Amino acid sequence: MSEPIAFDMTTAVAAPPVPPGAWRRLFKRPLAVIGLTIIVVAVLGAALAPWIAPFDPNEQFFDGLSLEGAPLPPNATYWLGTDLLGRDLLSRILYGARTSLVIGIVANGAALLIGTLVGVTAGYFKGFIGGVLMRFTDLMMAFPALLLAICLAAILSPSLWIVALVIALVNWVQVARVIYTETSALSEREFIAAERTLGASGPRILFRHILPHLLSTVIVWGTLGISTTVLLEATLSYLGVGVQPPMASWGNIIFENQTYFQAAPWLVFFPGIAILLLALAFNLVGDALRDVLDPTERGRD
Amino acid sequence: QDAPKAGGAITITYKDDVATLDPAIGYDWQNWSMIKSLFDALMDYEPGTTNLKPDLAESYEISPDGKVFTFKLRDGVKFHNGRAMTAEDVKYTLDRVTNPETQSPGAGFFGSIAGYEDMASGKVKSLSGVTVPDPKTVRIELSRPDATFLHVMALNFAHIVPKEEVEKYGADFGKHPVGTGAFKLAEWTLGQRLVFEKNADYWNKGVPFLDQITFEIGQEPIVALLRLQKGEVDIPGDGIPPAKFQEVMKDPEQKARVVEGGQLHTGYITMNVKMAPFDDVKVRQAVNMAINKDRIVQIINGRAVPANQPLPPSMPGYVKNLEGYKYDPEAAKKLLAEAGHADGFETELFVMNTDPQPRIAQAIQQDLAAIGIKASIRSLAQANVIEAGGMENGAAMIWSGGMGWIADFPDPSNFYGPILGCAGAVQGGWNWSWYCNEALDKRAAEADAIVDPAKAEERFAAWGAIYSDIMKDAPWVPVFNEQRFTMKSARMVGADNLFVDPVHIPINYDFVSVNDVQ
Amino acid sequence: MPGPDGAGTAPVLSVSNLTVTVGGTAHPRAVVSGLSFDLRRGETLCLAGESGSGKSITSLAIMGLLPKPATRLASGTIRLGDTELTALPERALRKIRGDRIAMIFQEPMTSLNPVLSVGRQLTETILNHRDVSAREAERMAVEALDAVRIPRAGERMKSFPHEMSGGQRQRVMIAMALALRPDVLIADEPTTALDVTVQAQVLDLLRDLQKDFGTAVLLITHDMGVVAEMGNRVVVMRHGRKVEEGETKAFFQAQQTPYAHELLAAVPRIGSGPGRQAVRAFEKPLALEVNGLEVRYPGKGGVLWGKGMPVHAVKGVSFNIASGETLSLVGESGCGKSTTARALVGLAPYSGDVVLGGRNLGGRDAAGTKQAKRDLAMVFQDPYASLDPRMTAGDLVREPLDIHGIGTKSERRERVVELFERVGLSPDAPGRYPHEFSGGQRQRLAIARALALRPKVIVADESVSALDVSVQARVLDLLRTLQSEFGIAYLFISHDMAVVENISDRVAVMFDGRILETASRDQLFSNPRHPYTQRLIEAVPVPDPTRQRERRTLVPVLAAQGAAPLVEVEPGHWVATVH
Amino acid sequence: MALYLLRRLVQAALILLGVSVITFALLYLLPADPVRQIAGRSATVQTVENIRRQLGLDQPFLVQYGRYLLNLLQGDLGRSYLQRSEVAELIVARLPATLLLMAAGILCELVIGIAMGLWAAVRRGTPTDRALMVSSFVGVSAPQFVVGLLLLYVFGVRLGWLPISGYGTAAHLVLPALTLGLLGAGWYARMVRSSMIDVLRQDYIRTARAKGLKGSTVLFRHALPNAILPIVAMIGIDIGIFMSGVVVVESVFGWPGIGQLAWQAIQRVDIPIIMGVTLVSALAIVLGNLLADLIAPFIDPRIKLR
Ligand SMILES: Nc1ncnc2c1ncn2[C@@H]1O[C@H](COP(=O)(O)OP(=O)(O)OP(=O)(O)O)[C@@H](O)[C@H]1O
Ligand SMILES: Nc1ncnc2c1ncn2[C@@H]1O[C@H](COP(=O)(O)OP(=O)(O)OP(=O)(O)O)[C@@H](O)[C@H]1O
Ligand SMILES: [Mg+2]
Ligand SMILES: [Mg+2]
Repeated sequence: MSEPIAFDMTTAVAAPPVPPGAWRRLFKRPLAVIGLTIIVVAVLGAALAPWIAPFDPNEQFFDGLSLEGAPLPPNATYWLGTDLLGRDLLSRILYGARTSLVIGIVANGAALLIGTLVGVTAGYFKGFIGGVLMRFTDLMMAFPALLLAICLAAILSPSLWIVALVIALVNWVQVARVIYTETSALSEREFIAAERTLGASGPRILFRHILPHLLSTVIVWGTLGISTTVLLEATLSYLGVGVQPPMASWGNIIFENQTYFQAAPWLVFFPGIAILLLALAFNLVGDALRDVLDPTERGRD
Repeated sequence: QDAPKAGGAITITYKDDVATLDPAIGYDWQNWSMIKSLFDALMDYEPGTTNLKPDLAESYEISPDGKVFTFKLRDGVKFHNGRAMTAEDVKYTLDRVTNPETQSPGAGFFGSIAGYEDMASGKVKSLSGVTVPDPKTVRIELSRPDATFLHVMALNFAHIVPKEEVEKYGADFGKHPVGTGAFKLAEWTLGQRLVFEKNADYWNKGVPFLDQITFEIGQEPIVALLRLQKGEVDIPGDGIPPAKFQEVMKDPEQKARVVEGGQLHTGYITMNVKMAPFDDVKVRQAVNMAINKDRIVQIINGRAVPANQPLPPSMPGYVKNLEGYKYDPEAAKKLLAEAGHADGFETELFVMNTDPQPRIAQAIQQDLAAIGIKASIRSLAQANVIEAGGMENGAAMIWSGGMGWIADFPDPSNFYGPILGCAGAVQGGWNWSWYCNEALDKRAAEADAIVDPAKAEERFAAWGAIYSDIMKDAPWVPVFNEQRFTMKSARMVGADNLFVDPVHIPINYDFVSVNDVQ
Repeated sequence: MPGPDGAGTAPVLSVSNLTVTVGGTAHPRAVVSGLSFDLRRGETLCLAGESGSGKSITSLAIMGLLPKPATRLASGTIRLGDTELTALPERALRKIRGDRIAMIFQEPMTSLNPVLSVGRQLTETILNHRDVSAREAERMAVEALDAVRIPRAGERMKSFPHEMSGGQRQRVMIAMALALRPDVLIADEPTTALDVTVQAQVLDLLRDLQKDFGTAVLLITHDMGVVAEMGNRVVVMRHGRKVEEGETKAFFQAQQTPYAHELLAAVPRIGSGPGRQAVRAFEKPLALEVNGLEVRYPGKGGVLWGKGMPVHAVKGVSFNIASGETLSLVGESGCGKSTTARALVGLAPYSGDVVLGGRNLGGRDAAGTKQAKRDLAMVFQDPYASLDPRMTAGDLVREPLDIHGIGTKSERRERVVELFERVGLSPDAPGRYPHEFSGGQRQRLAIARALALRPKVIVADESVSALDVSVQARVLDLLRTLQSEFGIAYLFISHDMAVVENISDRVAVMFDGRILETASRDQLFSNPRHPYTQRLIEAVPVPDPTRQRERRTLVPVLAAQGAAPLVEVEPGHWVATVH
Repeated sequence: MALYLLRRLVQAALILLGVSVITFALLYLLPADPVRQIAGRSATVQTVENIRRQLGLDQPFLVQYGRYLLNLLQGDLGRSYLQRSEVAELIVARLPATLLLMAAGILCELVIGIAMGLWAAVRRGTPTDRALMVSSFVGVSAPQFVVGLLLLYVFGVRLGWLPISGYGTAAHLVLPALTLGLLGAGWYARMVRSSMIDVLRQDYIRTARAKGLKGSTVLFRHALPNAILPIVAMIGIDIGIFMSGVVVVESVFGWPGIGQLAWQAIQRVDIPIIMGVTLVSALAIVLGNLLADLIAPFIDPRIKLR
């Protein structure tokens, strides 16, 4: 064979701009910044509640109820109105953020983590491990979560962390199911076969090659999970697991007052908005993150 | 008001399912009055009142020592299956309800009948105290004088059932009730609806007025109210939901259709006298003084009146001029300090988890906090609260709301035995304050031995004194007596007291009628 | 030679001043710049040029299917007859696509919908543009599959893409494009994945189409043989620009630019390869020994009940490769070449023995597995599908080193840079993702990956077929260099006889899951014994337009053969007995 | 294949067994005494003990469970403690309503969710996409009770188009199914959107477009089937959610489903009902998941059942 022909591709194609770090790119997206801001505000609101809340969240003000015992709509004293016991709603929402953030972020995050791990493992390692894991998932799914919650409530003394635990234990199952299905499809793809021929270990394939493809699903479940877990917490509290009155959480404010939503809409509306904003904020950040990490999105301005 | 017209059909809704219509078993508040319309007992109350009157019995006689009751049965009473009722049916009914195999929650009411003990222990299959001298006569012998016995004979559990039908359906009798009542069951679609049809053969001619009653179940009270407003429903069985109460009361048109009445109910806080620091009467008194009952009544939109004693005002024996403990946090604090709890203490307050109970508990919690008592709330399902209350060291304080005492029959004794007497202060009992005062137990027995109807006032006074003395020991904080608010459709007519009948809850089906029939 | 029917008439497709950029508006980089050409009725215009020169992008631009958001049509006009395509709304474009302009895409695996059966994908196009009954459409589809020589076309309608060989998928793509007899056919490397026999038929088919319907064909290929055989005119591209344009005959006789000259010079020709001495199996230790390899794919049936007949893809194949030796596996599309390769690397369950460096892989233990994988690398037939789309090229190439813990971090990085250089990828390539490369560039990426570990045996499945001749030459050189340096043994799967002749020591000819003939390269090419082999060699297109058109013998499909035993006809030359 | 099915069915039976053991054990440990619920507040201690003995609740756990299992194998779910009727009868009476609501609810979710998801994926990054995102989050974050009541108020009371509540005709089904659909659609919408975005940039979509197919054909025939796999898994999950009860929606619309039965039973420790409902819903869930697994290879032929 004669002289190789020159390969001066360098001259042909100018090197693309150095891809800036993922975080920097993230901060360049206005929607992501909005999302991050909301999250920071929520976290700060929860952390600084004792200093910024206008009132004690549990104090039942005499002038917080009308003479007939009706709660007050938003007014100059009680900015977001009062609840059925004459307590300041704004203060309760601020304090309630503490509970709800723990649930929405920690418990939901834990569920997401467990579910993803189980689903990915089961989906990839079919065979025995996969079978056992998925049947265990089926078992957990078939098992009435509410019952578990009630039993725990009655056996243990209720606390926020118990409810977080219960939610994590209950919610991972669904994530696992969905991730499992996607993983089983992914693991039939040719590039996974290629990885195997290279001798890549199972964990490597799982975490380096399959997980990144599941990112969008994980983000969807993670962000939607925030709303559902925060609301689930209220149900569990109602059954006696988790925070007990008068401690506030966004979920239980809604739950306590939902029958009054016509008479006192603010009692449902404001905590509802809080939950919505939190979930949306995480979704904005998640979507942006996914776009930033997704190579095919390069070039989208 | 015009004379009630016969005919027409009404619709009533309930949220919870109807468990059973077996009079020996049904003990829920929605099936309580349904059973009363399907079955009859020897005794009953005059509609809308608490006045006893003979019903299937034409007359009765009480022996001078108060231990033998002889009932003469009415003629022409037929079961829905067409068979005439006889004294044997009465005996069968009483044997059945006291037979442990029936698992009747009301068996205990018949404890004063001679031979009950042998029945309860399963030794015999028939009450020796109940005999049938002839087909029209039932003779019931008691082992001790019991002034409440006529009330007992008016209880659902004493409603007469036909033996052949019970045996035919066995355990499913509750789904196929056959009685002598004004209505008979026409349809029962599980989980959806029950339809009662007028019993044309009813012995009390002219009654009932309605041709048909439909009970729809599984209906949220708020939605039931909406349907009432739309004219689809005549009586929302669960009442006016708290969330809608003010809206209804502010609208004159709707308010006009609300009937208010008393209820044989008391809402109270129990303090477990076996658990420190509630073993100290001063602490209990202090708690009594700490609770702002007016505020609590305000929280539930004024649907109750503040209480100061166990008995509700409409109950005979209620002490009108009892002073009780006035709301006085300062005095309460002082009393606490005297008891050695100047800095207060920590405790738990159990409460059932349906609205508005947790809210009331929070109001109580705040009142307690004002005198230094830090009560943490345990809001649980009814069954769990009951379980905790029945354990000696299970629950320091319980707010009784939702599980509270609604009298089975309008007699003061009904508020004592299981919930304040020594008999209830046992493992698994209902005396959640574990208060046991032997002396009072004795006085209670004495009061109930006054069987002579002429001495009723004396007996009521005795009971009044008993409850006044209990309040000195303050095992409870009586908080309020709930008022009943029944809302009806515009077409429903009948005396107001039929709609807040103290015995038939929510309404007395047999005597109400509608005005839009020809 | 037949001149184009409509030569001299107005062009059906006319591209002028086309510029396509990538990298968004902020940092645009032209991958096609100022390109103009005309395509006339009944004409075949060949678009040639090195890998990555912008051929595929050009064709996508014509279809209005430039990948968004990465690429952008910056300027230029594309006219189909009187219609300006760049300005056309999507609705109108839709009517044109598939009907008046059809396209055959370069990567057949990823270009077919994995969840739809082949039949459905075919009939749908027909139904979309023609007012025919479903049955009629189906008949037309089967006809189209027959036309591209898919055996048992009727049954194959129910197959899913992953159940077909690379060449079969490519033929499905072609069938799809041809089914409606479009005015303009854009074919992006349509025959790269096809063995010469099928290639010849497909090219014939294109020619017929042109004759009968006056279809204009824009043929993108790097195969100068195909250009010589098919093209009326040639456009040579480089770095996104047109460097030369001319009549095919004239082009092959004299090139105007040095680049075109180099391009033609680099074309491997049968008989021109460097003389190589066959390495005899007994002279060097055996790197890989395969004995009685059989592979069956589970048949399709109702998902719930029963089983279809399993596909017996490989029916007892035996061969061996000494270290430092190159064995080429040739044979028509779908004969089981890829399946053999997949079985070797453990991706298809097989029976028989595969012995790698003295260890039987059939019963490998956990520790053996990893070593075996290090020693045996595979380059997949469809590079795009085999690269994780979420990893950068650099990470992809470095990954084998990471997996086996070879070298320090910086050593790995150096190795990666070196590999990129050796396969001829630009220095910015490591930071890019697979979808940002051209077909040929991806293939080089896959090769670099396989080379990273310096394995003892490399199974290369059609690894240079998508490369333009210049890069092909370079890669083949690289493979050879590495072979002499490290004694790597190659199992080289290819349909390109010229390349095979160029690189192999020995050649095995496969047909229908069996080996028909094995011999040293010289023996095989100079003295093919099996009639099938003879026809295979005859069918190779020659990069000389004058010589091409005479030699047109179709290879008939061989009747299915029983398991004929191989007989040694001369030392090292084994042939299946012909019945 | 048949073997796979057989294996999965055996596993399903084991799962049901597991569910029954765990549930039974939890109920056994639950600090609430069903006997006291039966006996009522006037019962004497003796009555309580009598009932306990009759129901065999004084026996050790294993004996109780063994007996339950034995009955179960004979198809006997026992009698409710409080309703005093056959649990099987109670469940069977409510099962049709639950299944109907489940089917309609899932259909609503799918239709609304997939439509929203597709639209958002196609209009990715536009205000439409964002609006759809917000709406799906509103759906997911909204309390069922409020949404149900609002719909009921608007369509039932104000407009009077649909019956306010009840069960029987198709008109009765609309509002509850719609409520569930609106609430659940958010999940589907987000999932569909995210998988569609992945799918829409695949080469085979380019092929489909090159064939000149209509946008909707490309979307529904080529893209959607590739994106639908996780959705199938979600339907399996939804079956679980629907079976274990959509109590709130059921009670708002007076829908005689299993949820209300279960909820009341849980509140009052009616063990036989709780066990029965749990087992029936477990069965549905297990079968639903099995079905999802069986369907997967139809949707993506590359998936093999193992
Ligand atoms: N999405 C993209 N983003 C960035 N660069 C791209 C993208 N797609 C293609 N390119 C670059 O554009 C150039 C032209 O690519 P094209 O696919 O047209 O090459 P080609 O001529 O078809 O080569 P081959 O023969 O290898 O297929 C290549 O350098 C490639 O790396
Ligand atoms: N997963 C599968 N299921 C069923 N049949 C399959 C599957 N994969 C391949 N086949 C069939 O097995 C046969 C051999 O395929 P293989 O991919 O080995 O061919 P090949 O020789 O590599 O052809 P090409 O040169 O076209 O790539 C073909 O007929 C193909 O249709
Ligand atoms: Mg290309
Ligand atoms: Mg192949």
